[in-house]
Amino acid sequence: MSKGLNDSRTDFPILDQEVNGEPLVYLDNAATTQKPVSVLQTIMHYYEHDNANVHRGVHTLAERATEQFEAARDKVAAFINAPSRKTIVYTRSTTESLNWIASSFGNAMVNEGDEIVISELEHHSNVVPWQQVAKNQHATLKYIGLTADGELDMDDARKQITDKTKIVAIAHASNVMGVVNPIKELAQLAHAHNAYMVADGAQSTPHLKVDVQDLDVDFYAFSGHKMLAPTGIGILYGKPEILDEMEPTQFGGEMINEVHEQAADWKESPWKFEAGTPNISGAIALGSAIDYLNNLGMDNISAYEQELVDYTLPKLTQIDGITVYGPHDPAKHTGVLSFNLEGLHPHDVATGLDMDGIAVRAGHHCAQPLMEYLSCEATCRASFYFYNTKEEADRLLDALNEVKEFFANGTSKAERTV
Amino acid sequence: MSKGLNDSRTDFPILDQEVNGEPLVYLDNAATTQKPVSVLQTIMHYYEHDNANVHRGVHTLAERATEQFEAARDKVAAFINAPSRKTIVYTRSTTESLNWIASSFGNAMVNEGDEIVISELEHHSNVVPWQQVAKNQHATLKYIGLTADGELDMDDARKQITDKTKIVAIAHASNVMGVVNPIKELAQLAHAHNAYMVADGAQSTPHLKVDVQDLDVDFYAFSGHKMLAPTGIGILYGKPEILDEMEPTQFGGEMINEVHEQAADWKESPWKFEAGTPNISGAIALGSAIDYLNNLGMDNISAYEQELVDYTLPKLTQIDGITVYGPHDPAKHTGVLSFNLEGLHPHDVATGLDMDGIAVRAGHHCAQPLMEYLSCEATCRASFYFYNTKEEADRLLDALNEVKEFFANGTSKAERTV
Amino acid sequence: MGLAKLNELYKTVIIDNANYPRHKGQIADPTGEMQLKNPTCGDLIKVSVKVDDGKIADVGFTGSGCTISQASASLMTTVLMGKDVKTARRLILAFSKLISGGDIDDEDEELLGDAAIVGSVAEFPTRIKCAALAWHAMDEVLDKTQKS
Amino acid sequence: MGLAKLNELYKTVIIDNANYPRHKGQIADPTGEMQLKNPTCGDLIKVSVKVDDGKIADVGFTGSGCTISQASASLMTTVLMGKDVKTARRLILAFSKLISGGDIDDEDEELLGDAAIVGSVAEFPTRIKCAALAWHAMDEVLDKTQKS
Ligand SMILES: Cc1ncc(COP(=O)(O)O)c(C=O)c1O
Ligand SMILES: Cc1ncc(COP(=O)(O)O)c(C=O)c1O
Repeated sequence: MSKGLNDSRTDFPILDQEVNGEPLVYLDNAATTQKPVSVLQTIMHYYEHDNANVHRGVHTLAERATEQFEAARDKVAAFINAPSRKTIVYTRSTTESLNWIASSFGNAMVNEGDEIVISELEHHSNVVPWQQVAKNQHATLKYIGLTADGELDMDDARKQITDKTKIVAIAHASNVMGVVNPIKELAQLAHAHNAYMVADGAQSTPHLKVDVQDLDVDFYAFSGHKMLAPTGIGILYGKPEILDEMEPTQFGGEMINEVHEQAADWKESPWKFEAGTPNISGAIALGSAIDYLNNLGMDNISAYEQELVDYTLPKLTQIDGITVYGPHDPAKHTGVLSFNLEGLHPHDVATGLDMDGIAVRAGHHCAQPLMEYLSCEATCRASFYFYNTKEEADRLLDALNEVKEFFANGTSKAERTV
Repeated sequence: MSKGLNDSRTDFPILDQEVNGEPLVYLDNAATTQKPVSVLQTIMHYYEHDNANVHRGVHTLAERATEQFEAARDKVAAFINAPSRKTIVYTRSTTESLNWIASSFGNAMVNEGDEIVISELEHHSNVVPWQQVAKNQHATLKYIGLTADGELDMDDARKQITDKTKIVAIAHASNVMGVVNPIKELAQLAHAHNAYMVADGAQSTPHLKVDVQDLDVDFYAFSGHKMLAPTGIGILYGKPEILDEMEPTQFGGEMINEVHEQAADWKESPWKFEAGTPNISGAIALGSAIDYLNNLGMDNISAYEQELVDYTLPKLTQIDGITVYGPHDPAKHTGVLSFNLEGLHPHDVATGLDMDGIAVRAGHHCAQPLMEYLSCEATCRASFYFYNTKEEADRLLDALNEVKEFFANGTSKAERTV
Repeated sequence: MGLAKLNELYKTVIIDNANYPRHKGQIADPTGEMQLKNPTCGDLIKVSVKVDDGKIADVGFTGSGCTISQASASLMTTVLMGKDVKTARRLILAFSKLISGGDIDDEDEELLGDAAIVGSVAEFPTRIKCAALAWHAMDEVLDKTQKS
Repeated sequence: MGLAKLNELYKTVIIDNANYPRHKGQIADPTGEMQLKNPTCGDLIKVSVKVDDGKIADVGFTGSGCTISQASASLMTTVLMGKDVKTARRLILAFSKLISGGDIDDEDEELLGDAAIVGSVAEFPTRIKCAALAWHAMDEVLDKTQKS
């Protein structure tokens, strides 16, 4: 069996196991990715040699911890071509990054009658925080629609984004439809109307080269755990002059400059946003994950995943009775493949696949407005990363056919009002 | 050399190293503790066998991850004798827990003219969030003073807490003064005035048996990293009926029940508070840390630390020219020892100790109002955990005398307007 | 191959109940109703019950979802129809134990009848919630009925 | 023992400058002032400078803090007094390099004189910020002076 891009598969010990008596095929990478040995070793090394609280101590361990914590920030900055470490705020996750943007910057910028524009394919984490801002500020939340192919409808974008728009917030890549959205164009559109551009990079940063200065976004959010790093660490990038103006949403600990009994003021960005002890080992491990990704090369990762999609998508769409969501042109499709088999509930399909050792996700993928839009309640989703292989794609395709057969002949045309 | 409580020292590989050519003596446990092998192994095992996103998948790994994540919640609940897993919310840290309480519950409960009561010995994380609530709601933030000995002045508490008081928020144990505050009594006092009681358990939960039902607190907050768990995981306990009413502060991801284009509603507690992918490995590792602590026994830990204090405090106070903060009666003192040497800046002292392999903290310990109150700018702080030993206490005492001598004779009576 | 194990979950009775659900539909004059949803997957079950003189005189369900949730709802209505409320709640508890891999009384197992077959879901932990949905909803309805 | 290494940091010149700081106090008619604080430890330095015809005609500092921050401020004022602004900024840059463990020009090293001795702080990473405080403050003042 092939070993993924550059034999990288061997760096992921978890993949080498049997699940339900079959070799594991992990295709739930859009939910979270697995971690290479080098990242795990970074965590262990940190806790076995250098662990201390950051920014606080004058002793040697504290200095080592601080040094590594800030060096990781520099790696993140370089990875997305941010202008400096000062623009990189550590958060828990994409969700927290988007919430901080919405609840601080959003509530400050948006006034009564203003509009916030998102799209029909957003993840809940890029929907509900904006619903809250709209509710708080008596503003309007508008949705950009999709083309028949499942891509963002840029004609509609040009209609929805107007001089009333204060914020445009769009996923860089969709976690359901497998499309990459034209963030640079959207940012231009937003800026032409004096609106700010927020991009949700949860599904893009792990898979393609991101350049926040070229995209000219005002904010960019992503999660470590979807790009080889542990859970509990995420990133909020903001343009320096915007972060300087933005108020923190959490207070206390080392974010503070001076505290008196009745008042306090903050340090400068990004530290003013990081209240309390941060996820130090998570941040350092994210730095290590970025080293790993850089070593493979983001362009190579994109190209390799494209190969997997070129191979899989046409075969998948040929399965009788399948609906595959998003563009059918593999060139327009990322390694996120959502589908339904006619007459079968995605949960039953996923259980069938799980019995065959294949991990896919079934559900609404935290995108209920999109499910409403597509008039379906749930889908199956298989999502690739660079350690997946064509052999694994074949295992998925074969298993799907068998699951179909099982429910057709085994016993059933089992119900489902899906 | 002795090996700490039950030889536990050997479980902490990081302690077995030289710093600046001397065996490390880690006495910065109030900032963060070291991690035992069993906790590190839990993290590794999780990432090498079970890693997946929680609550979202129907595949085997997702089920394993979810199962462990929720089992850890049960361990936390049992550890502080909370009535059920539903009262245990995962956060990043004590700081985040306190911020969520203040910004959601606090802003909802406190109205114009109301009062919030904290104390002179609070950590910034239990000061600044309440300053924000007071500012937002045009309420008053009041401080309970300290006795000459550095204990909470309960006479003053009875004066400060009145029918105007809506919230009383106090550290269970101080991170500077080495005192344990009478939270149960304060809760009674608060409740007698229909106020709510918030306890900051960052410095108590790692060191003594906590029973939130016996204390009858409405909220309790603490951090994993100060009790053997990794950074990036903290706990917010709330009484069930209060959490049910309290609104989340972050939105999106799996905290949601239903999302439509213009509105959404939430799951039940505690899940409604946990927006986005949580720190899964951190939570599971916290469960493992609790196993470790239970195995030693919290009462044994308290007793052992008391022995260290009984041994060290009298010797420390005898050093010529030293000021030791907090009660001088060892029975009233926790393993947090703050002090200053006359004429020496704490930074210079800490550097001296660091050169001798001894890690202590120097600074304001995120307690600037307390520093103002004590009229000093900074202190040195040595803080014990159960893996520390009397031999290490001796090393500290010896080194302090040498540092004193160095600056006295070596060359100097080096300045310092401290 | 792995799929063979599927037969353990999707037994004939289950497939049959999913394809031809019993008591599906809204009943007349319900004394209690409850809709529950599994937010993760969108499975939705609404149960209605008519309690008369301490006995379940009529019961039905509506909703949509996977094979397991539909079959389990169908089997539940069959079991509970005609039972007195106390027995019904005992059986719900027994079912709940069964699907979490616990042991139950022989008597309860007999009363559960075909529904006990759903117990095999215990080996498919990712699907226990699907099996439990209708029973949870019914338990809440009956709890309210008893209290009022 | 470990403390022996302390001599490398707390050299006689440093202790001397901490005990008997040069140019400590507020100067008359400053053209620029800047207060900086190290929020972690509370070290506080305020520098004042009088620039006349492109030259530093007078310079002073006030504040409190540890031996290193006080000594470094004192040594800085001694070095910069009388220098033209361009040279001063070059020397600040050189000092900044030196304390981060970098190499600098022989000429700059000579001009820094005793202040170069603070360079040994490079081996004490936890104290680099203390050494840098006054110099950072001065750099910001001179930057403003040049721009205005
Ligand atoms: C497009 C998109 N946005 C946001 C998120 C939320 O990420 P996290 O759960 O790490 O906060 C996800 C992942 O589930 C996603 O796919
Ligand atoms: C009493 C007290 N409260 C709160 C905190 C904040 O904890 P964290 O930094 O983990 O949020 C600390 C620790 O620094 C503390 O000692």
